[in-house]
Amino acid sequence: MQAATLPTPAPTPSLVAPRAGEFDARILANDPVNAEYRLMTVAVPDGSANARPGQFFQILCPHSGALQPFFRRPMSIYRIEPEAGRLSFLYKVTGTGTRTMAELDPGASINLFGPLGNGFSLPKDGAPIALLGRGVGLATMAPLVSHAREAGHAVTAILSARTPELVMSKDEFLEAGARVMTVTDSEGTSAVENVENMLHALHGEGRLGALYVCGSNRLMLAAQRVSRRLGVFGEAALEQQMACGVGMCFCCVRPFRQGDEIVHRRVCSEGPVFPLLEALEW
Amino acid sequence: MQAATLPTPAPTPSLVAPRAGEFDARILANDPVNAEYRLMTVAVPDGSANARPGQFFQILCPHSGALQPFFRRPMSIYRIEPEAGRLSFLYKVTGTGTRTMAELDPGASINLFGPLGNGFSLPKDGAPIALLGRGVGLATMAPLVSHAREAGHAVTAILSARTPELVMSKDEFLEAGARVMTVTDSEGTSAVENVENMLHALHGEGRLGALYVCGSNRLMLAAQRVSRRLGVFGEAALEQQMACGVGMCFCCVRPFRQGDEIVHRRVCSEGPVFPLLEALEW
Amino acid sequence: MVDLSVDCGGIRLANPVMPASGTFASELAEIIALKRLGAFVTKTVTPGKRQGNPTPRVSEVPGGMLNSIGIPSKGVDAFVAETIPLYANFDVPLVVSISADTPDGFADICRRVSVPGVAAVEVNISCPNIEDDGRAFAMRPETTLAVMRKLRQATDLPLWAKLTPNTGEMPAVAEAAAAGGADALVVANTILAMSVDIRTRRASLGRVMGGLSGPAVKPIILRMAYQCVRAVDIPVIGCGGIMTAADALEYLIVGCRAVQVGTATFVHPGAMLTVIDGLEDYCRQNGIERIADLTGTLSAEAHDASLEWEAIA
Amino acid sequence: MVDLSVDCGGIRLANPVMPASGTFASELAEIIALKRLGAFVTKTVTPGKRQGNPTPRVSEVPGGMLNSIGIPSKGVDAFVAETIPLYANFDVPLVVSISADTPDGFADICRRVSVPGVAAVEVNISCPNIEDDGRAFAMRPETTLAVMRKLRQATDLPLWAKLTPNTGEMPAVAEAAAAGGADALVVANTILAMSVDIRTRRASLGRVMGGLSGPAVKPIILRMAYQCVRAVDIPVIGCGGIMTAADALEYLIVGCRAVQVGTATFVHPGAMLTVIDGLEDYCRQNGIERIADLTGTLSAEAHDASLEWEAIA
Ligand SMILES: Cc1cc2nc3c(=O)[nH]c(=O)nc-3n(C[C@H](O)[C@H](O)[C@H](O)COP(=O)(O)OP(=O)(O)OC[C@H]3O[C@@H](n4cnc5c(N)ncnc54)[C@H](O)[C@@H]3O)c2cc1C
Ligand SMILES: Cc1cc2nc3c(=O)[nH]c(=O)nc-3n(C[C@H](O)[C@H](O)[C@H](O)COP(=O)(O)OP(=O)(O)OC[C@H]3O[C@@H](n4cnc5c(N)ncnc54)[C@H](O)[C@@H]3O)c2cc1C
Ligand SMILES: Cc1cc2nc3c(=O)[nH]c(=O)nc-3n(C[C@H](O)[C@H](O)[C@H](O)COP(=O)(O)O)c2cc1C
Ligand SMILES: Cc1cc2nc3c(=O)[nH]c(=O)nc-3n(C[C@H](O)[C@H](O)[C@H](O)COP(=O)(O)O)c2cc1C
Ligand code: FES
Ligand code: FES
Repeated sequence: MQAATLPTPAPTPSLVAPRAGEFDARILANDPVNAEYRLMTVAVPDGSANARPGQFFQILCPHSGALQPFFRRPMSIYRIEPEAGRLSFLYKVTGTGTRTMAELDPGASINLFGPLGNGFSLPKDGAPIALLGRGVGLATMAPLVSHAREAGHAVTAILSARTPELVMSKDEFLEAGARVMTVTDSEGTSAVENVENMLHALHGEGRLGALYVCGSNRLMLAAQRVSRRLGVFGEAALEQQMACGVGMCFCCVRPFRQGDEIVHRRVCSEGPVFPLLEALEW
Repeated sequence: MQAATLPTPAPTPSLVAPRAGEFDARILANDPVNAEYRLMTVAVPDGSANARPGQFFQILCPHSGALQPFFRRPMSIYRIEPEAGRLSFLYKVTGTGTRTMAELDPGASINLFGPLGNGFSLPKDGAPIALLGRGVGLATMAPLVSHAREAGHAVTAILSARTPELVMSKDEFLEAGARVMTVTDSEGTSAVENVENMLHALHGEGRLGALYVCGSNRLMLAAQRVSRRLGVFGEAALEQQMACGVGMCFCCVRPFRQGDEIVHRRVCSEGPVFPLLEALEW
Repeated sequence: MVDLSVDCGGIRLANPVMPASGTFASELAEIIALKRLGAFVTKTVTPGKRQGNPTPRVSEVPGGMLNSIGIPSKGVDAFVAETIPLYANFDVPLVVSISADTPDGFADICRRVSVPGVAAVEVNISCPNIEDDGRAFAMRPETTLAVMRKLRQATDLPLWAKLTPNTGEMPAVAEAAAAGGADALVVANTILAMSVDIRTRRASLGRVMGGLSGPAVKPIILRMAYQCVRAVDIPVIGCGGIMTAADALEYLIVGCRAVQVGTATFVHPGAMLTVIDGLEDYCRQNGIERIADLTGTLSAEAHDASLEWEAIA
Repeated sequence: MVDLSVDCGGIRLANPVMPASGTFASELAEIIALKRLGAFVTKTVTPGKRQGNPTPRVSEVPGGMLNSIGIPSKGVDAFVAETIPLYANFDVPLVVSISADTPDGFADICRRVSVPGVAAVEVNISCPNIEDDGRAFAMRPETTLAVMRKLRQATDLPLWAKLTPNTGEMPAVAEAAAAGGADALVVANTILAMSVDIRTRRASLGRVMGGLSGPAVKPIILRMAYQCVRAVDIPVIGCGGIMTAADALEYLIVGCRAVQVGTATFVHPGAMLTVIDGLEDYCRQNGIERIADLTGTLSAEAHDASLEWEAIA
């Protein structure tokens, strides 16, 4: 496989990275988005809302009855409102931790630790970008839209889901100024071949200056193929179970290609956003 | 010391002992009584309110944040309202468990296990009785008042406390038909000599046919001296830390005099009410 | 209908759930339907009368409890005369737990409890052996083998050896117990532990150190049970921190034939029955016809992270 | 003003609170005021490069966590060149944790980390010794003594021996470590444990078994720390399940000179600082001028139940 020459990326420019901190945040809203997902908005102390797209928080879930959950839960920042001092998390109700999160009412408080990790980098040259996401991946990439728009990039988002009803945040993406395309399993449009074709078409239209992917291994592999073929810069936001969230425990490693070597990198502190072509299949 | 001849007691007659069970009860009220104590009233399923005076429940306290409390907390039944299907507990906010109990709001539910243990026995012959209690001991003896009144016994209650303000439940005792006398540390009336004199006086007036004590080691020793001197039947309700509450774990033992021997008895299943003269100093 | 019955160390159990010694007594009959249990296991009885330890005898700790009850006992004669008959009317196998402080004492009490009405003898060799400096028999393979050989000669009843988690040589001790004639292993007793009341600066137990049980110990005892399963061919009965059916399932999956529930009963008197119901549900939901088939089904497959994280998409 | 400083195993600490090896890294400097810690303890470094274990490497259990990180390491050369200098600007003693799989390998790496900037060497002898069938060095007194003697000859720096709680002979191992030349004991590493995902019937760790840490282990490790305090004259550093100042106080009261905080930092990044503040408050409230005076103040008085229950009246 030929190594593509990629434009060098710059870290997201406009936002000041706040120092990570642990604090109690007041819950402003915590409502269902669909059968599986909820959106929680919290009021945060000065400065903490200045997070970068792609960063995440470690959330201390309330304890349910007995002894669980023990670890914090990593959650990407879905919406960043620095002026209002607000952050939102879009989360899927999955297991012990998220179930207890779902039960919190506005007015209650929740302990957060963050913002953590490294955010997305935008291409230097104002090139148009494309986002490819599925499931929680949408949450991770959502704030990138307005951020990229403000920095002058055109944005196309391809949102993937099982069914059209489960496509989340389409309106949010539109409002933030993205062109949105949806693909779903039920309509038979989410197959990787189709997505690759769509990306090629975008490239043909001059709208694929950089490619960002999150939320699905299959989509990441597809994005890697496209990036490699077309020489397009890209980034992937990855997930892995976490304990410390800040690079101390080495539990969140994933394998990466680094030259000829395969190395482990910590998703929490060296990611969660990584160069697309270095990420290995999970 | 000479062994007194005592009238034989009969188990509390009117109430049917319900089978102990574990269930969730809805909280009807949970209000402060004074700076230290709270009164919790719960709605219980059919039959469970038919508890006997002196019996207790094992309360599963809500978990506070992390890992505590683990054990249930034993609490005497303070008020028994079988027709209304209600029970009340008068509890002192002390440590982990009672602190979490204090935070429960009406409408929440709490898991109870009981009624457990053996209640008080009334003398067969309708003799007048006297109650001697301090602190939580009052909670344990409160339901005995109306129970004894209904069975035709005159009741005198001597309530002991640190200060007059901390004398709890005086009105409840009065309403239930007891003659009430209070002694306090701050007024200098609670010294054991004084209490013994009061009991002797009651005996002189023909009002000490049987003697019940709970909530203080010093008072129990005083009651024993009086009982022994005057040959009056008596019972003491004891406390000890509990795990199982039903006689299986043997953690709640206290020493008792049985003939010439000193034996261990389980407060939960062989008590918490014991023959006054058999209980040894704690 | 799920078949919950299992053959376990010489007896057949209607289901794999029974109480742990010392956390069960006939008093429970007034509270739950005892006849639903796989077996009864009595509190350990000793040759003579014993008062037990000073109070406080229990203390709660995060996720569990400490106890230093100290095996109060009315002695084996009263036990045989009074306790064994209590269980005669239930159609549930009775397992009698015994202990003694010398190998010969152990053999003697074992002989004396081998009476009609008793289905198996559980030997609590986690207790101190005065001929080995007070070290528990099951701390070392040599002392385990020696006491088990004597016990084997003392009875024809099935013998279950209850091991201590305080040893550093669990697999070797398990092998020694099996070699000495055990028909099953109970893994395990409590873990020696302590806690301190920082207000009074006193140990929270009268005896300073005591045994830890409850959810806190489950991952440790589960590991030991798994090590024992791999070390011996006789059935292993898992015992430590089981509060729910999910906990019991972990033990069965790593290879246990049955489980014992202790501390949980103190918190939820009906815990054993809830565990039985939960096991049945799990089998039904997963198409398992006989619970015995679940034993030892721990998958050796590597984790396929791709599939796992994909599930969330 | 409370004097929080302690002399501990050859070095003086501004306060008795430090991180546990493997739960600390320079990254934490961005989050908390590292200069407030009593010491820094690095993640264990091995002679050569290592990748560590397959994922999942952690799993949560009631009251704690399992890990099988497996000591990924960049090797001692890179460690000396890159990691040690990171801590040069802090005025906090640096303790370097090392491990190797043979006694000679241990001595060699010990020599190589004995460089300026390092205040003490913590030897993680809870790791497998390939010359003893993969059993950890600190499982037995003999192997502990042998490796400590080699280590003692390899450095003039203070040597802290980190013991494993998986041994059944903690006091004997502690004595052996002291006899072999340890200046302090760290009690202890994680307890071998496992858990199973009942949906997939797979072990929740990629390596099946791993180390348990967090609140669940505290009563067990506290007991071991107490046993070690009674067995040796060198300082004992308590390490296991400390989440709060109250937990740290238990360790000090039973006789520890200092404590290490591990897992707690994952849940509350500021946990170590909260512990330090809480220790100071406790001393102030209890009229203790030097925290060193608290060490070993466990009361031997019997419980006076009368007083206790009276308190509620
Ligand atoms: C950097 C990052 C950002 C994330 N952002 C989001 C988001 O914005 N919205 C969202 O819904 N989810 C997000 N996830 C996934 C989210 O962390 C998990 O869904 C969540 O931890 C599940 O917790 P639980 O208690 O409900 O599930 P359980 O199954 O009870 O969790 C058990 C353990 O596994 C871990 N775990 C389970 N699933 C995942 C996963 N997919 N990734 C990492 N750890 C996992 C948990 O953290 C916990 O330690 C993110 C994950 C990472 C690593
Ligand atoms: C039969 C019986 C009836 C009781 N009735 C009442 C009552 O009606 N009202 C009331 O206020 N209190 C009563 N008590 C005492 C009550 O159980 C304790 O105050 C309560 O358990 C304290 O729990 P905590 O979590 O607040 O304290 P913590 O100090 O956190 O408790 C720690 C442990 O000690 C035990 N413990 C602490 N104090 C006592 C005590 N005095 N007796 C027994 N165990 C104790 C707890 O149950 C727990 O296991 C009764 C005790 C018994 C045995
Ligand atoms: C209060 C109490 C008393 C116990 N008594 C005994 C005993 O007499 N004999 C015995 O073999 N084990 C005894 N045990 C240990 C239990 O049988 C069991 O091995 C241990 O508690 C672990 O299981 P658990 O976590 O389910 O409680 C006792 C445990 C407790 C908590
Ligand atoms: C993720 C993780 C990694 C660890 N790595 C090491 C290590 O490299 N060397 C070591 O000696 N101990 C290591 N430990 C053990 C800790 O230092 C400590 O002994 C143990 O976690 C108990 O303390 P705790 O309950 O406060 O976490 C590790 C523990 C955890 C949780
Ligand atoms: S979660 Fe600890 S290193 Fe990433
Ligand atoms: S509390 Fe278990 S025997 Fe009384």
